[in-house]
Amino acid sequence: MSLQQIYDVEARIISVSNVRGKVYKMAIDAPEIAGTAKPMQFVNVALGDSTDPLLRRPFSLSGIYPDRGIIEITWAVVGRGTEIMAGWQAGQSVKVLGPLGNGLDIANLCLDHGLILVAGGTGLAPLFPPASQALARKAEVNVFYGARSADDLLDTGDLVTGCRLHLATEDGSTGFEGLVTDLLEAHLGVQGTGDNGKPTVISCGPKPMLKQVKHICNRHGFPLLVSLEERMACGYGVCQGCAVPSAGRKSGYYRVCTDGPVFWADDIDLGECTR
Amino acid sequence: MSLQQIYDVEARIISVSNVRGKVYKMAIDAPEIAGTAKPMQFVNVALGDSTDPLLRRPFSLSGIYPDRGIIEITWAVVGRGTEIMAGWQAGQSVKVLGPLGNGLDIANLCLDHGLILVAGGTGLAPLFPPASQALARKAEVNVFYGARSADDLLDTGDLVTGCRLHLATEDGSTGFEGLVTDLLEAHLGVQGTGDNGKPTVISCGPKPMLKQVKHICNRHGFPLLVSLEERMACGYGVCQGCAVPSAGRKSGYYRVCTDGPVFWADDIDLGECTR
Amino acid sequence: MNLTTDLGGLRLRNPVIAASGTFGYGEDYIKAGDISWFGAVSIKGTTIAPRAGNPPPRTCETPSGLLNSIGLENPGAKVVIEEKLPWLAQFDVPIIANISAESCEEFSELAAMFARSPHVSALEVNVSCPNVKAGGIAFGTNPDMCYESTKAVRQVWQGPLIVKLTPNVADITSIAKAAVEAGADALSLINTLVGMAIDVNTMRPVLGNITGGLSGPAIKPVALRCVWEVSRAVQVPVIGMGGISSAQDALEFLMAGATAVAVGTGLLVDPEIPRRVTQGIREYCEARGIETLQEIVGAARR
Amino acid sequence: MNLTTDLGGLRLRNPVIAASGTFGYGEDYIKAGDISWFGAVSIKGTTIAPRAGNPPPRTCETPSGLLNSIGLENPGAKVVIEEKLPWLAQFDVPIIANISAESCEEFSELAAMFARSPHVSALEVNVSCPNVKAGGIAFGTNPDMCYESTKAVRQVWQGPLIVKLTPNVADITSIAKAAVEAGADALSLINTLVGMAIDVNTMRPVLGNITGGLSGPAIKPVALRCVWEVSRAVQVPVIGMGGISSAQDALEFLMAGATAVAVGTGLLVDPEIPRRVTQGIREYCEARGIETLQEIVGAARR
Ligand SMILES: Cc1cc2nc3c(=O)[nH]c(=O)nc-3n(C[C@H](O)[C@H](O)[C@H](O)COP(=O)(O)OP(=O)(O)OC[C@H]3O[C@@H](n4cnc5c(N)ncnc54)[C@H](O)[C@@H]3O)c2cc1C
Ligand SMILES: Cc1cc2nc3c(=O)[nH]c(=O)nc-3n(C[C@H](O)[C@H](O)[C@H](O)COP(=O)(O)OP(=O)(O)OC[C@H]3O[C@@H](n4cnc5c(N)ncnc54)[C@H](O)[C@@H]3O)c2cc1C
Ligand SMILES: Cc1cc2nc3c(=O)[nH]c(=O)nc-3n(C[C@H](O)[C@H](O)[C@H](O)COP(=O)(O)O)c2cc1C
Ligand SMILES: Cc1cc2nc3c(=O)[nH]c(=O)nc-3n(C[C@H](O)[C@H](O)[C@H](O)COP(=O)(O)O)c2cc1C
Ligand code: FES
Ligand code: FES
Repeated sequence: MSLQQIYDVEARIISVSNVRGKVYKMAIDAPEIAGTAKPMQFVNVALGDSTDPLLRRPFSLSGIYPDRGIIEITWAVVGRGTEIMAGWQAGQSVKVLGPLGNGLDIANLCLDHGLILVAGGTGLAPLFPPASQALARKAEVNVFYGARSADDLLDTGDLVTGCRLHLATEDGSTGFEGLVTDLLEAHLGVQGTGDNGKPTVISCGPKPMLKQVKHICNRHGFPLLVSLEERMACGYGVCQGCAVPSAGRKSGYYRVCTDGPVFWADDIDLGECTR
Repeated sequence: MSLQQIYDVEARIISVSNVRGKVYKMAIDAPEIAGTAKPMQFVNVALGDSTDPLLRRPFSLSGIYPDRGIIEITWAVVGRGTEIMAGWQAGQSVKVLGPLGNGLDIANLCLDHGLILVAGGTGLAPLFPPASQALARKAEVNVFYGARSADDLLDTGDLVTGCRLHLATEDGSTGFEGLVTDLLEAHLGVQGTGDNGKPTVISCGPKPMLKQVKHICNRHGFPLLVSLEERMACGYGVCQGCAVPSAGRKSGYYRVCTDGPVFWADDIDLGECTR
Repeated sequence: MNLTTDLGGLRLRNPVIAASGTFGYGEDYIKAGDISWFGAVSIKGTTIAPRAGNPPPRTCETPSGLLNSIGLENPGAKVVIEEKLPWLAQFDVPIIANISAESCEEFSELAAMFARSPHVSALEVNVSCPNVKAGGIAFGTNPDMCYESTKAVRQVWQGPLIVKLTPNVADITSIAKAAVEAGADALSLINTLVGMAIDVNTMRPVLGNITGGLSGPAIKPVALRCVWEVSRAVQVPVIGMGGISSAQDALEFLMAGATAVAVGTGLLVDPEIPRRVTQGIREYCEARGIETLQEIVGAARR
Repeated sequence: MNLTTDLGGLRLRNPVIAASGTFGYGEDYIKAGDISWFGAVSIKGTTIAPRAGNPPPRTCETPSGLLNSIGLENPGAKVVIEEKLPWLAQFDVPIIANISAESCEEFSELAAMFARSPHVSALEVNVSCPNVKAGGIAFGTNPDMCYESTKAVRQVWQGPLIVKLTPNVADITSIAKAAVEAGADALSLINTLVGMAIDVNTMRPVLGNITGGLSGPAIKPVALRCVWEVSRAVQVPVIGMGGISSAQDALEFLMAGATAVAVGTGLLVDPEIPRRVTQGIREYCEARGIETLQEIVGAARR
């Protein structure tokens, strides 16, 4: 017996392309996953038959196309697994487990005062789907996106038109020179915020960035959702490997792979998180 | 300091081709090895960066072309390593250690009464170079070659013209129907052998075939060289993993990778060999 | 072909078990895999009191292996017995309750708690957890302590009693014999090997808990050797585990002397493994005219 | 950058050692690799009488690992001392003589024989070989036996004395302490883990000797943990080994507390490894402004 909600599919790769530098994008023919996935869910990708590397690798869905039965992931090469994936070609088959994680129910979010997305590096990838769903709900979407340099930026052309994009690079090679959180603060300072009219914020990226975003949102009283990464073994909830310390009411740990990856920032203790 | 005789080269693959069925052939640009290798030596081929599979795989040189700096190996897909190799493509680089093993000093062999080569399956591969060297010395070369069926035969077109080829397949799909050793016996029965005029025999193939060849040669008093295979870890003499029981004067074991792979049949105990 | 097997009174439809700690209590597994391919399932190691587990990071990939330092995170026996087991029981797969404790008294109390649940088919006494400070592995490295803890459980539990052993010992047969003497009906082996990893960039141990348990294909040779040694030394059935991810792996364990096998790390990589392993064993046997699993068990020893 | 290191009186130019049993006596290695990249070389385990070794097959690949059951094939101490060492000495790399025996008397006799050779820089007492029936691993699993065998060697050998330990124990620190108490100047760890493999087609163990020693990347996490534990428990330097095949692997061992490292299985796969490891350690240190190896040793413990 099974109460199947997560599919383990042997899927065909439709395309693999090098976005720029070390960043790649892959479209996969996986109708079961595309048909049921929510924004900000992820998949666990098997690397092949060898037992070294052994584990699957988790990647957020940067694109979900239920009509065409296609999902898309976007990744940066950071180690052996992502390197192997960069060598894959259209037509090959790949084992993909998904959709995984809680994902985002955009219908449950208050978007009356707009949505602010704050991303660093590959952290923009999971924000493409919620950006487009929020725009479809006629919300104002501001995207703050930062990276080390222009070479590290994802393809912002994948952001649905209508979003207001604010770019920052640490070396100033594109957009604002500095951290994306500085750009965000500058923007909020100019705009002012008042007592009511608090936009919802969703953020994804490196831990230090998330902490800073949390700090800013706390100050302005904006509700903040963060998407977390943690070393994962199974990705589907059985091993308890992906623990993240809780804050607020629950004591102990949450599992990033099933309780998350999307959390209300107040529910987790970013301070103690590794990475 | 080093007394380098064995080269660990990162070499370019010139071509990989599917001979037939599960049999493949690969030419590699390795001038150091091609320039020094003797017939019936072998190389140890690294499979890649993963540690699973871990060890290199040994393959006899089926072609040695010092002028062009090229070596060639021919293999059958029997497991994971040989499967991986079948997916390799021209232009890729491959780590190859060689030349390994004692090889054959054809100049030291008596070829006055001809040379008989007896091979089974991929066992023909190491016999291409000695066949061509023996013919260059104007010896009469008879090649007895057997396999399960026509699909399992190597490319006998690689045998230098001038050899007399006697084919056997167990299912009769090509040549004599039956074992190559039966064909050999039939041939020797017809030819007769007399007291003098004993050809030298070299054999390579599965253990049961080698045993039968040894039996036949003993009866006719033909000097017999066999090329052995044994599970190898290092292939260059340091681990003592490739032990084969000795017979005759030496007690204990020989190492196939350095004492062999070519042995006088009388020096080794084929009975106790595994495989 | 008959795949049924018997573990000291616990009859299984097929010999593939979900290893403890890689199946949770089934709630999440059931969404990704088909539980009916298991002959039995062993639940996450459970303690009397709830445990939060160790600080992250808790896992680290190694060559063909996985280090984990979960630290027995579990909601405590009461929640497990009242909430988890009744739910899991609906799937009609025998439930093995894996229990962990810091003293013989605790083991006996814990066993008594589970004895009152109608849903437990067997108890698996974990004297081999490398990831908790008190108790855990200590019980499994000393024959006397193994005897005492097994005995403590035996006195309050009448059903099939499995003791799970650690490979981190010089002579696993002496521990196995102690468990059997104290009344174990079957033995599970192996639990993980103690290992660690260091991040050369930060110059710190990777795991929050510093050391962890090594599992996966890397340890298969050690696990097979343990099964080989123990199944010759004792008369009770052995559940073999350690790096199983294919029918061929499982067959190696059965031939070494295991009466059933468990899949741990393999489930993390691929929830479909139990089906593949079970079908593969069947195909292997049918191709060779082997009619019962028992014909294979210990075949390499004959 | 200064790569020199000191192993209880044995000074090494660089910290990378050829592990015993994967370098022979150098004659074959020298044809394929450059011996001058080694800080020292440990010769094949040598016994008083010549040994033919175990029946084949003697090796079997496992996931990221290698099983071997060579069984201490060696020409005996006399031949080694009279023929192998004088030849090997020409390369000016310190020679560590790895010795194996079945009793304390034999250990003492063997040590005395090597003490008379001018070419031995250190003795490595192998109390951890899993592939011989008598002696071997037994000495390494019992603190008292480890003490006695070390003592026996200590009494006849004044030079640097290394004891090589097995991981096949519940508490490696107790064995380590016994060796140090008996006079060991340094410890080598780890030797192989006992393992086995089964061929499902023949239904027989793969190795002629049934069980063998598991080495290679698969055991690296276990080896690192042993180095971590032992280097905290004793004051003498530790030589770390087990699955090292890159500078990163070596750095992990140094940071865990090893003063030098040895490469075994890695040499079988790639004779060039000592150069790669040594150069890689140098690059790592230079990129971080680290000037002596000692700054890294045990860095993960600080
Ligand atoms: C829920 C989730 C969603 C993710 N989505 C994306 C995405 O959309 N695009 C993208 O590029 N990356 C994403 N990641 C990170 C991605 O999974 C890792 O970069 C990848 O697993 C590294 O594999 P590797 O073999 O190349 O690196 P490894 O060689 O395994 O490690 C290289 C480095 O990456 C770190 N790392 C390894 N695994 C993880 C992990 N699971 N989480 C975080 N860091 C890790 C290691 O600590 C190490 O520093 C996501 C991670 C999670 C948990
Ligand atoms: C000196 C020497 C020369 C060789 N020359 C050739 C050649 O020219 N062409 C060719 O096709 N093959 C040759 N072989 C055999 C070849 O090395 C093996 O077929 C190959 O290593 C199998 O690798 P694998 O990963 O595909 O198989 P694995 O998955 O490792 O094993 C598959 C099967 O092959 C057997 N096997 C594995 N390694 C060896 C080995 N070293 N020797 C014998 N059997 C083994 C295993 O027992 C198993 O049954 C030679 C072997 C030796 C020792
Ligand atoms: C993430 C994880 C958690 C585990 N938790 C437990 C546990 O709670 N109780 C237990 O007895 N064994 C536990 N184990 C050990 C496994 O049940 C199994 O004995 C071991 O991992 C070897 O099998 P494998 O290689 O198939 O994983 C755990 C293993 C892993 C990988
Ligand atoms: C083929 C082989 C032979 C070995 N022979 C010996 C030996 O004679 N004496 C010894 O002390 N260790 C011996 N070892 C153990 C190694 O020296 C080393 O301790 C172990 O293999 C772990 O290191 P590695 O993973 O780098 O191989 C041998 C290992 C292998 C693989
Ligand atoms: S990764 Fe296994 S529970 Fe989250
Ligand atoms: S394979 Fe290592 S000595 Fe022959």
